[in-house]
Amino acid sequence: MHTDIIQRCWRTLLGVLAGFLGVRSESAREQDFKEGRALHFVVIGVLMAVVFVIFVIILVRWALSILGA
Amino acid sequence: MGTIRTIIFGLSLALSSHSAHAEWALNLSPGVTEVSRSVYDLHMTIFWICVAIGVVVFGVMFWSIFHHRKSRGAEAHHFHEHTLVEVAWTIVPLGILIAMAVPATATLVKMYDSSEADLDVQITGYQWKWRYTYLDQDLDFFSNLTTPQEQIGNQQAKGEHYLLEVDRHLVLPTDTKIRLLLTANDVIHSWWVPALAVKKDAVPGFINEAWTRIDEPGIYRGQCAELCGKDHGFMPIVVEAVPPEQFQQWLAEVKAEKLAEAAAAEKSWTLDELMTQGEQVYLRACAACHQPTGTGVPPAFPALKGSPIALGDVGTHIDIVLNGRPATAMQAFRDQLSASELAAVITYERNAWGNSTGEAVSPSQIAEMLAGNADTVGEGAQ
Amino acid sequence: MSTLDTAAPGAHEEHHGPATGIGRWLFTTNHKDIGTLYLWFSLLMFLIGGVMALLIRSELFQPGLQLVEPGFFNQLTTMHGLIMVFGAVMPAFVGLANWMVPLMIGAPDMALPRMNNWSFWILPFAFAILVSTLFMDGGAPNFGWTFYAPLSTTYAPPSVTYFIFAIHIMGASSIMGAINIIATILNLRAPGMTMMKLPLFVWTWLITAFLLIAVMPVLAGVVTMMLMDIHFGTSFFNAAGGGDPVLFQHVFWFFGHPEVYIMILPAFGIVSQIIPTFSRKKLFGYASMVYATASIAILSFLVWAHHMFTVGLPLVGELFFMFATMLIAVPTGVKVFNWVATMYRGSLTFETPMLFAIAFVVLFTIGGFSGLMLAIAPVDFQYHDTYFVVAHFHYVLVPGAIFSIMAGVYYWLPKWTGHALNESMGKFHFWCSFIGVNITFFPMHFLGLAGMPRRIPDYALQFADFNMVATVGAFIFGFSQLLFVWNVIHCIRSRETVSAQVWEGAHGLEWEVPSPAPYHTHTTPPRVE
Amino acid sequence: MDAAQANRRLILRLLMASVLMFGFGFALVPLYDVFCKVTGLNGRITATGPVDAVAVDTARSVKVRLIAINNEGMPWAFGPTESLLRVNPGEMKQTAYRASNPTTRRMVAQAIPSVSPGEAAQYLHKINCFCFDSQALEGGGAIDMPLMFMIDTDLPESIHTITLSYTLFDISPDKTGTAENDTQEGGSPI
Repeated sequence: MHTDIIQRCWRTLLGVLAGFLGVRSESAREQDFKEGRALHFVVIGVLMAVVFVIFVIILVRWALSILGA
Repeated sequence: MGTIRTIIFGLSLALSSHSAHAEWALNLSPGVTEVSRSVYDLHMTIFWICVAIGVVVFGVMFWSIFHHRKSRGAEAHHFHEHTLVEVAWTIVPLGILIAMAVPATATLVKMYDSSEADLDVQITGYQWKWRYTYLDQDLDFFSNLTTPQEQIGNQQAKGEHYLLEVDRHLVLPTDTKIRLLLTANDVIHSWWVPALAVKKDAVPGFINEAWTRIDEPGIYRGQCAELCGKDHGFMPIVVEAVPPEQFQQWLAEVKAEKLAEAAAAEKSWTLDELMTQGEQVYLRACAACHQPTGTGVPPAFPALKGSPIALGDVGTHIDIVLNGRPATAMQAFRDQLSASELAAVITYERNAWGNSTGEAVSPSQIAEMLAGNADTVGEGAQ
Repeated sequence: MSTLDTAAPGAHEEHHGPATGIGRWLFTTNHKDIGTLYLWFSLLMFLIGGVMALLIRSELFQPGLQLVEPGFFNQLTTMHGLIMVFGAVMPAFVGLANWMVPLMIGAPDMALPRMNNWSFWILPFAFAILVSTLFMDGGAPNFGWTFYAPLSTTYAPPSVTYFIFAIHIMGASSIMGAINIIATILNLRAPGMTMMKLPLFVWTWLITAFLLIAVMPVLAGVVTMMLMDIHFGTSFFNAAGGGDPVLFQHVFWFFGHPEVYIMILPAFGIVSQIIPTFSRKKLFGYASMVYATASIAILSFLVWAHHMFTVGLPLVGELFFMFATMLIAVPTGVKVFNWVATMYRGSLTFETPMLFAIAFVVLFTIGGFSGLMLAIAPVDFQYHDTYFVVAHFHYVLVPGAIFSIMAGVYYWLPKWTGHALNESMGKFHFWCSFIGVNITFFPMHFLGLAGMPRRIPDYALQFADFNMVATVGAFIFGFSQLLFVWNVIHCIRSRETVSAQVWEGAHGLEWEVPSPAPYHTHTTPPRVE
Repeated sequence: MDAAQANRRLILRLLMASVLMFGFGFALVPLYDVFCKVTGLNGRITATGPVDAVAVDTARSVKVRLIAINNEGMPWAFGPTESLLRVNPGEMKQTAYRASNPTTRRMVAQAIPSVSPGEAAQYLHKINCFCFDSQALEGGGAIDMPLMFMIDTDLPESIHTITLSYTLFDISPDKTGTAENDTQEGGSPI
């Protein structure tokens, strides 16, 4: 049960990341739609957007530290 | 606005004048500062990257259009996904963009360099002119468009620097780090000189800064880049870069001129002299709103011709010109014009277009009012 | 519209055909009628906005002031922008959705037919108010379609209040339309029409509708703040009272950037319907397209300040928005590869809709390239608020959004009317538009790079040549749209009938109902395998 | 009917979402303020009021440039008594702006401060500032307005010059609120 939830989250997460990249195979999509739930995708999508923001902020800090500004 | 005849006249004038200056300029100019050159290089790099991607993508596309057309007997091949290819064509542009981001970040950091500057100039945007204040130099002036209304209205051939010419240039020394402090008096403006690669918004109530270090002497022209109302297109910027010694010389000259101007206010002027100068000042400072004929554009810009203010109490008239009228487009001109210019233009308004009060306002009268009101404060006394 | 009046006989006797007379259009709850109304309305607005564009271009034909005063010029640019964005492009997409979404998913009608009627019929009022400001004392809004404070608050003409109400009504209309589309797609799909089988047009519209619900209220909020600043003495954007004019730009672009996607995602959908049809091949990477579109919708909320690089953001802010913008450009750009791969090794024919779709791909990509250039913050300092930006967004919106709408109309018109297109006239219209659009907007890149700011009624002499070229192009493009009107009317009145499938390569539920599509379709839900 | 109920529920949710987003539009205002506080985005000084004395960093001196701007329609003469200061971080510095009202009517003004570069804003503590309150002046009157500030010793090394500007706005009660109408009615002859 527990591992099942983790696995499902993981799959959703992969789906969202694939979306951010813009590539998803038909078979993977079929599985997403069969097993995943829209709400999970939206929630994880928004979370990943927050992660994206944090990632870009870290990127900016890193770039600035390298350029010494 | 005009009759067909003026249009035709304008067209023929414009045609003849513009063909002489035809330029067909295609690209950014590399400019005259280190920053502007790196901006130009970035621009060209990203441009060629786009061209390369375009050639590949459109190449494949047109190849398909040519070879895979039904009329050539092409049969559709049924494939509709290929994860590897898709991942490849996502990762490659991503890599290109990251490669692009590196020099872009470096240039941006350079633009935001905050080391000490040798000269601070405050730039204030007004509807529709710029004001330049050389901080620490006791020097402060407005820079107005000088292109005559007749050229804009197509009654006259257009000059070489049509719409890009002003009465007072922003004179700056070369090889000197100059900090530009930008703000605005009314709405948002944006100060842009392409050759310096400086574009920064001037926001009312807020201060922004940019900097430049000009390598080559010359005259560089720019324009306001943020819609700021009716005459947004008519508030150009002219920067004149001169070697540092010449800059010092210029500063001395301007200061001497200022003294001479103060002396001029002392001398007594005849009505004719005032009218002649008044007309020039009026066309430069007032005609954009109140119109050369004094008829204005009601309701926003009332007529001066026959107006009770221009024909009534002279004190009220002077007060309005000096201090503006709150909450209207009428600005305070006390800082924008000298005492003699103010006297001349008020005299002109009271005696032109059939307004015939016969009254002359003397420069010394104005100078007294300016001094009397402002003596408690040494603005820019530093 | 006479041919649309005749419902197909047979099939569904329990339903009435359309009512007659004007009442049919005023009180209709039929998705096809409402779709038609939206489309005609949008065409009308397109022509009005186009006339304004031609007036603007005429003034810019030569240096000097010829036709209009600078103040009126600003009113023209403002109204042109507002009318094209809110009056032409958005209603056209809603009209296409009204017509096609129920047909594509096997629904008998929209989920909320009466609300559908309201959401259309409040639009003409909104635009009547907006256009009437041109005749008001002080003139129409003159602060650009982005209406930056304080030019649009403290310094605005009195008509700004009417402008605000017009925006409120348009917003309400869009939100109602979006709710309707979402409800239809989620609740009214035919049995077997799973989310996985939705045509891409339906998918992109679903995502667009969510974007509309997310950002139109923000736009309503920002104009409400303006209203309060102007009339109730608050200081949201007034520096004197502790407000901040730059805050306006942040809130506006928080709406404005997703709005850009609202205007382009349905276009992606239309093109993704058309290209496979005329390539006789399924869309390449359908799954990727759906995922990328959905993630773009979320990420589009994170890049708004790339419209404001020169406003004085701190270095960290500039870098953040530059990096974020460049990163999300990738999933958008990759769509172009998908369309090209769809065409690759297909069996291509080039009917009018396909021509428009191909032109969309090419010219939208050019718009994408200039967009990429604009994303590089240090270079944007040179591009910002110049004609380069004008060229960029017109490439995205005219041969982008507008071409996709025309492609869609040509593609589905035979289905709507039951009559064949006049192909040669269609192609003639295409070539005139294609050439016109490029002559108009391509030189604007050069103008911007050479230093011409946008929104100016008169310019320095070195800009004269390309402005003249652009004006000539604008007239070619403008007048060739009369061909479009002629083609549409001709198709409605033509006698040449078409089959249900219309196009050889067309697949989907909409091509299984007869042509013309009967007044009521899918009353018994079709079964989808 | 099931379908109708599902519809109603969905519509209610979507409507709620749009109402929430309308609220969010307004919530952006305080959010923006928080954001500015953190990043110094708009050069607003947020650190005000008394501060604890700290060791003065005499090894470093920062240029402080003082600027005065009159917003449109503000006829007062307004300027700093000293336009350029050298300040050691940690040092309490007192200076003043002068204003005089050249008109014949009583006017009320509000000064709005701004700092550039924006990153410096969070390191500038204002202990006392005339901009905290509005300033009233009778016609012909003049006033010296004090300003007391301290620069944080944590100011990043890269910042050498801080520009502090004050924009003076006319908020006299007889003009606020009617401003817009006046412009447009233009019944005035000038």
